Amino acid sequence: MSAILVITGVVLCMASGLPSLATRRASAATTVLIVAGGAIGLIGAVLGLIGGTAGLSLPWHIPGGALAIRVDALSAFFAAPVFLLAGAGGLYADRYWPAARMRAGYVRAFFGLMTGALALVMCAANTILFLAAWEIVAVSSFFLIATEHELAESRSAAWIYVTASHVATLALFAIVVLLHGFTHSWAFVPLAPGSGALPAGHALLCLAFIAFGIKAGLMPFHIWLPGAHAAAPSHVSAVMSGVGIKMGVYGLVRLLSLFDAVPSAFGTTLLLAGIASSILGVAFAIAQHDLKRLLAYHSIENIGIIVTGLGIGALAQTHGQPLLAVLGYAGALLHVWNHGLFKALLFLSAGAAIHSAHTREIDRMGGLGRRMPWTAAAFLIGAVAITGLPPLNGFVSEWLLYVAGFTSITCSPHGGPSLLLILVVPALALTGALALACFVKAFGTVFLGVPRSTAAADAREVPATMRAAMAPLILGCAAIGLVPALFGPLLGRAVHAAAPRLPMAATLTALLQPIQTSALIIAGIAIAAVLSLLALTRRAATALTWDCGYAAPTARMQYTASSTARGVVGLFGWAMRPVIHGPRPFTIFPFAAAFESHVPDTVLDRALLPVLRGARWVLGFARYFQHGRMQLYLLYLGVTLVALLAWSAR
Amino acid sequence: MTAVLQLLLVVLTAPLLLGVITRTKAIVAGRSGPPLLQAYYDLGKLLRKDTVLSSTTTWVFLAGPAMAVVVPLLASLLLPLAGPRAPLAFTGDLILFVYLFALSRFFTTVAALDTGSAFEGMGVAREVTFAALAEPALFFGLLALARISGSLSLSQLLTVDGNSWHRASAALVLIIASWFIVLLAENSRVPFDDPNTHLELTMIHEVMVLDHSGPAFGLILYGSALKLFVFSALIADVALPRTGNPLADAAATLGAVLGICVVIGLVESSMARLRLVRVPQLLVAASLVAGFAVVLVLR
Amino acid sequence: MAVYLIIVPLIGALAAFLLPSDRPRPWIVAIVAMLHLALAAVVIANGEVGLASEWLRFDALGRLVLLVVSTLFCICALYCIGYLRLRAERPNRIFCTALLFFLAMTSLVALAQHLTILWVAMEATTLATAVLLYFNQNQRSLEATWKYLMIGSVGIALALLGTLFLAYGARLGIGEPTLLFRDLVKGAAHLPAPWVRTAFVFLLVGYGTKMGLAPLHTWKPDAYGEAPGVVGALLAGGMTTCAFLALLRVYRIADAAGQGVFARQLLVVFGLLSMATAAAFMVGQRDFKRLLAYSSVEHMGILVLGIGIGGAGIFAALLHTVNNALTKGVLFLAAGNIHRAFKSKRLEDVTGALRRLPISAGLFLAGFFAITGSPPFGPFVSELSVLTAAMDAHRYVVGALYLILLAVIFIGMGSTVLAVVQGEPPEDAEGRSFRESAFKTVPIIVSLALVVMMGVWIPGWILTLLHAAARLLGGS
Amino acid sequence: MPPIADSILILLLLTNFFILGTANIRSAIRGVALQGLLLGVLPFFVESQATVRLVLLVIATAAIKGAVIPGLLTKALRDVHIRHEVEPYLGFVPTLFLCAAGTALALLFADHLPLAAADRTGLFVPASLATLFSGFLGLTTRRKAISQVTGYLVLENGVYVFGLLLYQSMIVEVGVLLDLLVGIFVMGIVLNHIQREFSSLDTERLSRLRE
Repeated sequence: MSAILVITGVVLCMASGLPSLATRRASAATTVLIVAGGAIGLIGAVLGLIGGTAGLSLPWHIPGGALAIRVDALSAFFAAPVFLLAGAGGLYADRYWPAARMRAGYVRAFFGLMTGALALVMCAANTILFLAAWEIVAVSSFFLIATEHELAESRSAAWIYVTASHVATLALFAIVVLLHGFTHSWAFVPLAPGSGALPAGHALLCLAFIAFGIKAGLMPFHIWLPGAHAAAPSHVSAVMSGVGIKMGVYGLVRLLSLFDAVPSAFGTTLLLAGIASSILGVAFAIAQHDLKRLLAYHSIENIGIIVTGLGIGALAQTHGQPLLAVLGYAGALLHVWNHGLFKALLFLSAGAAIHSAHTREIDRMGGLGRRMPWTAAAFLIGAVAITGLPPLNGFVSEWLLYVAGFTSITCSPHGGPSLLLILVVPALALTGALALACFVKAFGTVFLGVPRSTAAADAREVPATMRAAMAPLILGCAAIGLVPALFGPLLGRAVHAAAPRLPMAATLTALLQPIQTSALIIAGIAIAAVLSLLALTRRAATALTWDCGYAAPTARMQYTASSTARGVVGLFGWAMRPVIHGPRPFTIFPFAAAFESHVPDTVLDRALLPVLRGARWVLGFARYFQHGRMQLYLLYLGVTLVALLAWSAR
Repeated sequence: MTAVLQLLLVVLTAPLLLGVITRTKAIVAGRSGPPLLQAYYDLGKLLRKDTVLSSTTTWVFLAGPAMAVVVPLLASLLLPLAGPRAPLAFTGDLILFVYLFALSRFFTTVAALDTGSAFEGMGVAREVTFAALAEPALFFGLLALARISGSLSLSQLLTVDGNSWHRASAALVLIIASWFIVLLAENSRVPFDDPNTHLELTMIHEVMVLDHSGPAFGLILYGSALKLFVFSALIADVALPRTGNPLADAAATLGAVLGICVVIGLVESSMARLRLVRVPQLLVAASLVAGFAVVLVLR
Repeated sequence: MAVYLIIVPLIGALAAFLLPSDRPRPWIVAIVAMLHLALAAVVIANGEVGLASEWLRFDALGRLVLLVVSTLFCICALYCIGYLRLRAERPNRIFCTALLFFLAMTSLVALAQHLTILWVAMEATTLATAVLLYFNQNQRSLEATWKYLMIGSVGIALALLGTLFLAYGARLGIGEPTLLFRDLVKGAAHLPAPWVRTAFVFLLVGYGTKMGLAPLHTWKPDAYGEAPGVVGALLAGGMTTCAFLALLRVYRIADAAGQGVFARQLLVVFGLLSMATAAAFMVGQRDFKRLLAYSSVEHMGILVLGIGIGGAGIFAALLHTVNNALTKGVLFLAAGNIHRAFKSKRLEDVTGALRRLPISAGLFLAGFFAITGSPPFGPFVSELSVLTAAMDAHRYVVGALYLILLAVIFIGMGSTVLAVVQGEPPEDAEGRSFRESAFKTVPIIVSLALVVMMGVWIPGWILTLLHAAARLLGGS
Repeated sequence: MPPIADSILILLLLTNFFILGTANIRSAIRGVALQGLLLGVLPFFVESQATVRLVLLVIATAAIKGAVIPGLLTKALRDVHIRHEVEPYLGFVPTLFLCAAGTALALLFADHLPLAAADRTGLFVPASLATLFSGFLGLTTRRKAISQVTGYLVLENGVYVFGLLLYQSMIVEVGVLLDLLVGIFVMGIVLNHIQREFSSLDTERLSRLRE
């Protein structure tokens, strides 16, 4: 049953763009199709998560291929948010990218294709189908990023994305083929015990780290992510960032589930990479002044948190600490859902703000909260959630990881992996605090204060459908945050599917119960307090901002986002290397001076691109080979002939 | 029962702490100083006044003061102030404890930005940056305590009995030291900040409340008093041995908290505020001290 | 029946030559092409073996190549109608005649069971294509033609010597100097090793030159760069396929004669070398037609690499032969349209093709993703199969190099292709004159549809044909 | 195998040197023509009794290789009235040395190819390889397009020499000859066009297409 529903959802999503391609007037049909597809698929996924595993297989005339899908707890767990976001994004796009706008059909078609294929990736049981769906997602995302390919920025973003993603795909080719070498089957079959120790197993894990790391945007493979998410239309960014990069996580989890135990070096690598990209991701995020780039870097941070959880799980499993492993996997998987929800919410609300203020520059917005209160509220909820604050969902998953970190120090002998796992706690603490700084800055500068540009000044609230698209996401954030115990069993099933050899994780629900209680208390009291204070000051007089007695404050006097970020950027200068233009005024009566600073992506702009340019320069020498003189060409012929004759005469 | 006792203790005695500190400073400076209960008078006056709001603000502006009061109260319910077990104790509550304060920080800073004032923006920038440095210190301390007590609930974590003092006295001293620094930073005391002046450009926390007035401002003052109480109580719990009796424990806690306030007073009167660039260094030092405690207990 | 596959095009060529006016000629070509395709379909459908003679008969390999060439030619012929209407100022008598002659000769290659017939047919295709290359009749195309003619003739001469060596070996081993494919394979065990090895080297270099394996590929960029897109398609999809068939026949003999290991070593080396060379020249390529030429070099490399891996690799290589031919058709024809519309093939002048001619540029982009092995296109399957074969044969280093080179090639090719299709078109008025008429686009779309079919649902009978051909070569 | 055949083959080798050594294109063409005649008469001394096939083959070869093709070339040369210097990239002396080295290599390589009892003493294989090699030299070291064609002819002759070992399958030979004829014909046409377009046969002009 669930399999049929899921595949129906996939087909509906994939086909949803066709009406719009046919005629502009049919865009409503597209919206209906994709929302329906999302709903049906979501039901299917939830059924798959509650009920047992279901499968569906059709023949496929490709060597090794079979149109086989299998909806087990893990697939369902990953597919559910895909369908939810597909529906929400499709609804949002209906007004955000209206049929009258340029390339509307194009955007709708590729959006449907991407979301459908994405769900297919999560459910494919045949590795070649997995590979095909994977690549379809990659290519259609490329087209979506390149929607406005007249802009050089979009072009380069799309180009970097497609290159990185193709490298990942080729690594995935190797993974699939190696798996086939292990199991002599094109399905996801558990490997023989001890495969992790074999050389081929090592190769498999290294390739997995590269392929899935690139796709997930894990540091240092994140190079494609900020540009891509900034250039794509907002609802596309929401899906790409909310669930698209989870493809990599899914692949990683799926692969880990095939091993009985991975070398602890692999777990360590995951842990350290995760920690690095969570801290650096948020640090880079603070330094951005493009709202969507900022959110993109937060995706890197959250992927870091998720991968940290997986690292805990893998390490603990290898070293026989089931409780730790369960906590790690549970935290990671729950954060997959949470990040999907609040990051999509943030991108959609940010998209609405950009839609109304006609800019992505944070420092050109401001005061939108008074003009578009709903959007502001949505962004605020997303911000509280992503910062991991109680009583919303972000807190629950991070709490699980914290508990894992603390458990490792309380109940583990001297030495061992525990020493590494301890790092999780301070890392999460730093990440959380920085994320808070970042979103205080973002929310404050975009939605509070006074408008910094005329466009922001006459911004209007977005249409109802766009707001309606955010509602389910808000509900999700609130639900997981307030009644986490309800989701304990589902999470348990997913964890069991991810690590079949672990004892079934029944402890989760009991563990989450007190969180639920306190979350409800906090929410209740906090809301009551705020409301009563509002009631108290309903008839309060209003005046100018006092500002230490300065009578005529202007928008330009507000504290900018960049200056808010300056402190943290200074602390992380060793990694970020901010670029500062503009002279510093120095005389007593300083001349008019312009000051501008930005932070390039260290890995991409300072390491990778120079290397590539060098390689290209070297390859340039090969051109002398093709010199234009036919005599030389014939000489190559002769030389080849003589050489081969010599070889043959051996 | 203990819950009520605990709440009463916190709610009623919190403002007294401010009085104790000012009185200590006055005595050291050789003045008579304001009465001990001055804070109560101020609060009463502010609550009777009415509010003026900046025309740029939204509801977010008022969420700040509300949170500033709600959060310390909730946090206090996680601490075993009276009796062996806190009202809301559970496995892993220590994380909730820290994140509650993050919650209040989020809303107070956002509220400050709501005014669009340059000063308050500056205060926000500093607040969030320094908090990021203070939080690891808190967590390192908790890690070490978790290792010592073998539990993830503040109620067991903080009731340090004699033999663990015997076992890990050095670590515990380090933790207390580093947490005391965090306390000073979080409650905007000298040497990080100066609670007496609101007009200094080098303000951190205090500058964010410039635009609040009337009851809202009163709530902020009260909230900071509560916060001071909770942090002091946290340290006091580490230091104090426990008798099983709620009343006795409550009394002991109060005594210890007041003692800590005296120490704060002495610190404030003995040193000046640090230059802003030095503040991060001190906080990192606090984190390192706590981290060293972790290393000690892992050894 | 099968003999008509050669006779019909020859008659058509004659007709086209005698016809006085230019206008109807393209139609003759198209009609003959469709007739030829129909014939081929019939021949393949009822598994006809060909003439009574031993010299000309169809085996599975021949059928496969015939199918590929005939389909591709039909597509190109239909495209020609639109193309030659566009180039109405040029006389097309010689061009059309040569086209049909080319078709006849390629069919002969597919049919030939005698190495000399094979050789003569190959030489004939060389001459025919030389004429086709010179269609534009300017200095550049003349230079390209000259280089192609000389290099090709030298190569084919070496192939002839190799053939004679085989014959001599047969005379030593079997008794009479037969060049019949069947006899050679049957008596292969008796052929003296030195002669077989030497012969294989000469034939490899000879037919390798026609295929365009590095470092024998030097004529390719010039020829493909200067020829009309349709000729490029026929060369890259048709002639190279024929040359590959010739090479396969020779490989079969060498394998049967116990020189398989030696042969496969050479093939692997040539394959990787070709891919590497192509990669080196694709990175930063400023001319998108030369880019396609190097892409053709790369895929010839993949073909021989597959054979060199052996086992499942042979099936993969044959599958890739089909995919490569069809995809090259898409790429070259679409590139031809873009070239015509912008009157240039340099990146300096060609940008924003998607804006000016959406269909052709879209097809060009699709062709790019297809040829670099993205689903749902055919090459995805075949390129993955080649990798699988390499890994299953435990040739891990080969597999790794293969993947790395594919990555480099994707980067090199992508930067140029995207620069062509994306962005704003230049502001010159001329070039807007170009219209994407049905004849100029529909054939390409058909070809792309076939490529998709090969990637989504390979018809059963094609699979069986492929398997039969692979078994013929000692593969699986 | 009678010694005459061997001596003819030696003559062939000598013509290679002559063709590579001469500074005048016209005499180079003459050399090619001479080679064609030699190849034409060679079968008489290989085959014991003369059959019709043999005669036909001899006539065809001698006619095409010895008369027609050189005629075509001379005509082409006359049409494109150019100076008759060969203008090599590589000097004559080094070329000759290379040619000698090639011949030696050919002899060496031919040793490891087993021969049928009949041809045991034959110089066929080395002669053919050596001629092939000198053909290559002609192609790679000459500047003028037309002298490259002569180089190509020498190369073809090298192939043909070996072909004579298998004169039984004469149909092959004829096919080959015709093919060659057409090839040269096309080359002649192209030469003509080149002359018209570039008003020179200097291949330096023909190196515009490059990376």
